[in-house]
Amino acid sequence: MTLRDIPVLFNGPQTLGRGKLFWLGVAAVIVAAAIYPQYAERFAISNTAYFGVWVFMALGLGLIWGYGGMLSFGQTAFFGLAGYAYGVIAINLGAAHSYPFLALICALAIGTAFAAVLGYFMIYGGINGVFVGIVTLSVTLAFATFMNQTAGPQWRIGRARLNGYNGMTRIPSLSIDWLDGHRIRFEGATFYYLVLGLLVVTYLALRVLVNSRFGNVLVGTRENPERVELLGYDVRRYQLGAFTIGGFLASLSGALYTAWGNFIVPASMALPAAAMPIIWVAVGGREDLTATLVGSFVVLYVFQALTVVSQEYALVAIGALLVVTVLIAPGGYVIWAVDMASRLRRRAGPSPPLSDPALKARTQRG
Amino acid sequence: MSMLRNLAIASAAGLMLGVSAAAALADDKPPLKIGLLEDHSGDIAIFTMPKVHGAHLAVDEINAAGGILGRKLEIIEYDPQFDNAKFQEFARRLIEKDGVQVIFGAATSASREAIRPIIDKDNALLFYAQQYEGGVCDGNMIGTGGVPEQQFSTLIPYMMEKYGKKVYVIAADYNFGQISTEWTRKLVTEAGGQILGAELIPLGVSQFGQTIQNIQKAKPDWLMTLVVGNAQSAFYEQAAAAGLHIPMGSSITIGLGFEHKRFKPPTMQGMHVVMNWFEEIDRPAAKAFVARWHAKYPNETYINDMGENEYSAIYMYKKLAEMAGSFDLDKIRAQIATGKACIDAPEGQICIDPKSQHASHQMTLLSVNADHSVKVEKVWPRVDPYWLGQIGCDLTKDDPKEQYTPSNLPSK
Amino acid sequence: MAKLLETHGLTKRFGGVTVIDDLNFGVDEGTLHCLIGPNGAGKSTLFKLIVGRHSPTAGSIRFRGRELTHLSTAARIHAGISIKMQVPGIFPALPVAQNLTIALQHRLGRAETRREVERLLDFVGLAADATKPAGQLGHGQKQWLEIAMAISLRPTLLFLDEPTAGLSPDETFRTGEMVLALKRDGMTVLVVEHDMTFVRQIAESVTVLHFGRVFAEGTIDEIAANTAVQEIYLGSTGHAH
Amino acid sequence: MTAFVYQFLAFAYQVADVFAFLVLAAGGLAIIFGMMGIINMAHGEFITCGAYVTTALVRAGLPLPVGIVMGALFAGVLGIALERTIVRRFYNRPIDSLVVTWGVSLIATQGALLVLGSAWTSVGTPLGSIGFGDYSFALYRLVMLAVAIGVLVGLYLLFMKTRFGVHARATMQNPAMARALGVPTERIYAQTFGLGAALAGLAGGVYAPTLTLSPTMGTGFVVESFVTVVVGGADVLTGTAPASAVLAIIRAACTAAWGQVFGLIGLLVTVCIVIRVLPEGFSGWLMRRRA
Repeated sequence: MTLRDIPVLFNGPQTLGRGKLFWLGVAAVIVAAAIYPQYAERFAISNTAYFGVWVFMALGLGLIWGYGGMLSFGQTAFFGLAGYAYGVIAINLGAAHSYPFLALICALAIGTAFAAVLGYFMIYGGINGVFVGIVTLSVTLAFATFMNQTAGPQWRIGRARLNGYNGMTRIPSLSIDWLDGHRIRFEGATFYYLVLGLLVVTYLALRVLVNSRFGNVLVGTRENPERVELLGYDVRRYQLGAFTIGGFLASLSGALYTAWGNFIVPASMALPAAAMPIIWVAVGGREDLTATLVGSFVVLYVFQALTVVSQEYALVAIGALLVVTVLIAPGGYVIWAVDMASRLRRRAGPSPPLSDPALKARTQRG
Repeated sequence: MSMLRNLAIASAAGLMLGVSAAAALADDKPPLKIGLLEDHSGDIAIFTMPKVHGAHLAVDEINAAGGILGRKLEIIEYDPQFDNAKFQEFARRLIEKDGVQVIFGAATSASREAIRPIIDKDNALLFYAQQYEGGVCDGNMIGTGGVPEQQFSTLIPYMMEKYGKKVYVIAADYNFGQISTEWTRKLVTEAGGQILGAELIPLGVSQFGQTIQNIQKAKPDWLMTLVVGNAQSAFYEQAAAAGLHIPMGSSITIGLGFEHKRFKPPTMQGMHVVMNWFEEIDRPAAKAFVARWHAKYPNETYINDMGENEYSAIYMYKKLAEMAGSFDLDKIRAQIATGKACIDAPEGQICIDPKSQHASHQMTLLSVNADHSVKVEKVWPRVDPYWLGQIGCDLTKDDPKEQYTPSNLPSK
Repeated sequence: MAKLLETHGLTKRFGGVTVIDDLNFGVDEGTLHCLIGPNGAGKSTLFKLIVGRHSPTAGSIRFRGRELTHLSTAARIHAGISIKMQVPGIFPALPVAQNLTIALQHRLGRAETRREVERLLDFVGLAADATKPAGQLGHGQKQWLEIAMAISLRPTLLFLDEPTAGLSPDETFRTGEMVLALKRDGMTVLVVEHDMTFVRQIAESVTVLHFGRVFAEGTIDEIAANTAVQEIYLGSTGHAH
Repeated sequence: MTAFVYQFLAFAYQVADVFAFLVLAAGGLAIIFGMMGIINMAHGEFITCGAYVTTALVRAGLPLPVGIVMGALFAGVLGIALERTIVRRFYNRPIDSLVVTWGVSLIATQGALLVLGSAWTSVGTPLGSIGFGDYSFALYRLVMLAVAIGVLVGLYLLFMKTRFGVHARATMQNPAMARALGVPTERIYAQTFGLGAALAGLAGGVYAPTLTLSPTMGTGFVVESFVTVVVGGADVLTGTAPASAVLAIIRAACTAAWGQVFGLIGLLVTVCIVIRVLPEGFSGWLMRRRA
């Protein structure tokens, strides 16, 4: 491997956007995001970090659904499990030293392990298509139903009361003891930077992943699992891999959400919550990481803005937005917008760097 | 789409209009922003909309009379859509972006628990105008709804005396239902009664065939119903249709869910409820309040206790600020500590208990007749929220910011 | 000499229907063998049994003397079998070149993969369409792309299930040339085919399958002259090519 | 001995009650999913719609059965309108159809709250009750069971004995072939969607007297109906009916033994197990046995 090979790792047919212009844009966005807290008010910083927290789950679903072709309707099960795990462990260990950070790691391990087990049960059990959605939805609903009734004092793990429908509160924020004994508490702008850093790393890592051999086989599986198998790949292993990574990312969202709000409730695993990631990803664009990332972020922002502006009309407006988006931009509005832009530019001048036939195929398919 | 846009524009314009009207009224001082965080949509919106109306009615009246300490009030409100994450989102927004120091809001215990840490962290003030399971000992919260000692320790002895000692309980399977069941069990056994069965039902369940059979099998003297939400209230219809004629007691029907207005008579016959407010309360101040309300909101089916509690909460805030001569939380709490923070609410006089920061209430026991008219069986002129103080919560000395239950008492 | 592939007493029943019935059949190494038979003779089922999409009700399949029956599909592919299915099995949303990359990447490095993709695209005449989504190719081109994917594995034994279905006569001829070229390179090829013109173009030996059994075997001329075969297949179905 | 008989009767009644609920709740969803591959997230809103129309008509003075039929018809017409305007664009895109119908459901629920207001008085359950030993049962629940069985019989006749049924089954098995044979597949899709919506409306109408009316009431049916459709598989007749029966027994038994929570959890666990063992549901399994 030489230095010149590195761009190859991040670019490929599985991701839109390549070339200097695109990467300069990415760098500009990261720089802008990094200096944003210097200029924004406190609420805007924490609100942006809050949106960012959900994007991990969206990216995970994008990997499972957009790239792997399996619609998981139950990412919230991993979200919730990791959230509860973080809560239980952090409350038991206390906020001293780097304990909350340790709790985060354990929560991720628990959420991911559960995703791996559930994925194994489904994928090696021959469940596919829409039934993956139904099983995952059933799991998250059963989990939510169960947690709802844990209000009683007998539902206690160590010092942590599960506390039923009302959820667990007063969960310690994330913090870590640095080597020199300096204590970093991830709140406000610090939490923002943590989320930003993790998002950048996750985005780049997923780009490498989907453009790797693994990603090639995964999209092949989405397109034609039989063919992939006849090329000598064990399809199930790749699907399980994607499902587990998606579960890991949902767990990351869940644990970070819990650490941010010091709070987790069963409702975060119930039906409306479970539908949300699908909406973000479907509306933003599922077959491309950048589209999922940008799309989810914008959808989260727009939904909140609509709720603030239109109060009780918000849900009507959100519903209409979904219908319209799916009608005119079935592949997601980000991919649609990129395609429109490139079509306009093609009319105006030489062929643009972003447009390619594969993109067109994506926007035309459902 | 254009209709939607019009809707959006219209509502945005309405919002602006309200703001500018309020601004025009204010003379020299800027208006005081207060946050309102109640569900306008979602499963319980039909019960929480009266809270929104009550808050607006109170603010309109107060502004028309010159505001608080010479400042008009301006409501900043968001619709959290029955979603706890949105409650948090908007509580932060209200405090951090809109700069409010006092929030009126949250209906379910879950939404209250979701925003309480945020309120505490920013040292803001939450008025929780909600009948609930009780037990929150938090200096940043003032509770103006009924609590179990006010509702159960009045209702249960009455029912046991009148109907008998064998009780069956059905309750929503979450914190409110479970803690209320704990209370019922405690009070019934203390009075020498017997709980024949306590059935917990998941939220959202609407089919009660098996439950009705279980009750028939147990043959209780009366039934305590603590079912919650739209789906679960179908119990009453199904029980009546199955011919389960049994006296019932509850802390949340009629006054909160106005089931006597929503079901066809005689479904709710034999229901007994203790609450601090019913629209039917016969008292001049209450009658005048009901008339003012219906003049402003002619389509309101029923002014439930949530609506009246929210209305009173805003007046209580006015009283406290005026006593303190300031909107500062510490000064307000100093006034609460005097034990003299009382107002004449539509229901009667209410005072804030210094130890628990919950309101005392005049409690009324109603029973429902076959034609769904109601009958006042008994009135307790003043019941204090004594339980928290009794178990050791004293907010004048210490602020644990905890929620206690009969099975989770403060460690001494 | 042992056969490259042989079946012994192979049987497959679906419910009450016997599709493959005590079949004994073999393919010699280095030959180009055609399998023909009327609709419902069990040709596609046989393929699916061999690659492990179905498991047999009874009997065995041996490849290079090794029992296949209990291996996974992937393991059979690794053992040196490759297949092109009847319906073009491509990745429609992915670019043509990437279709082949997926096929090649598990045995080659990045640079070699790229070179091999180019070579294969040249071989099947799709070099100009490398960046097109495969779904936008013509029907014949899709068949060729899948053939390219199948041979990219460098199999010892290549199965082609109706490679000319739906192709024009010209495309059919070009397909025949490709198959002959593969055979010249030393690949053993087993073709299921309806089109007798195509069979005449390529085949050395032919097996006729009927009701899940071997009905006749021989060179194309012998089979063509076999009146019993004509009756069950050529004559009665009206496929007189 | 009589106590045992009463116990048994009581249990049978519970099973029948849950069975009726599942058949009525799931019928409309199953037809739309089975025939068209569309997951209709607005299913619950059609139920709500039927309930509101029925209640409004009964309060206007019409008899309940007329109100129920009108409620079903109204929901059916709305269903056809939705199919013609939006859903027809999504036949090859099941997941997008899920998103789009979810959007419609959001608009419908909140729109209903804004337009219809919050609290409606329900019309009350007719027919009174009947007693056995300690127990008494609402007679109307038996009417529900009769309606559920009537729906199954009606669907059987519709799909097996009518021209629409033949066309519909042909369209379901192979749309392209059906079109080539002159079946008006477009119209069949619209009618099927309308039928599914009308069945949902019927469920809403039948249950309206026993429930509290609210714009979100349809959501109370959704989980159970999805579960039934999944366990049943694509075909209403060979799937929904047996699935409802099996699930009714499981739920009634779990509820009787351990309470409502485990009734619900038992249902969800059953789904996971059934999908694992019978990936195509009961109907797929029956088909294969028949093949």
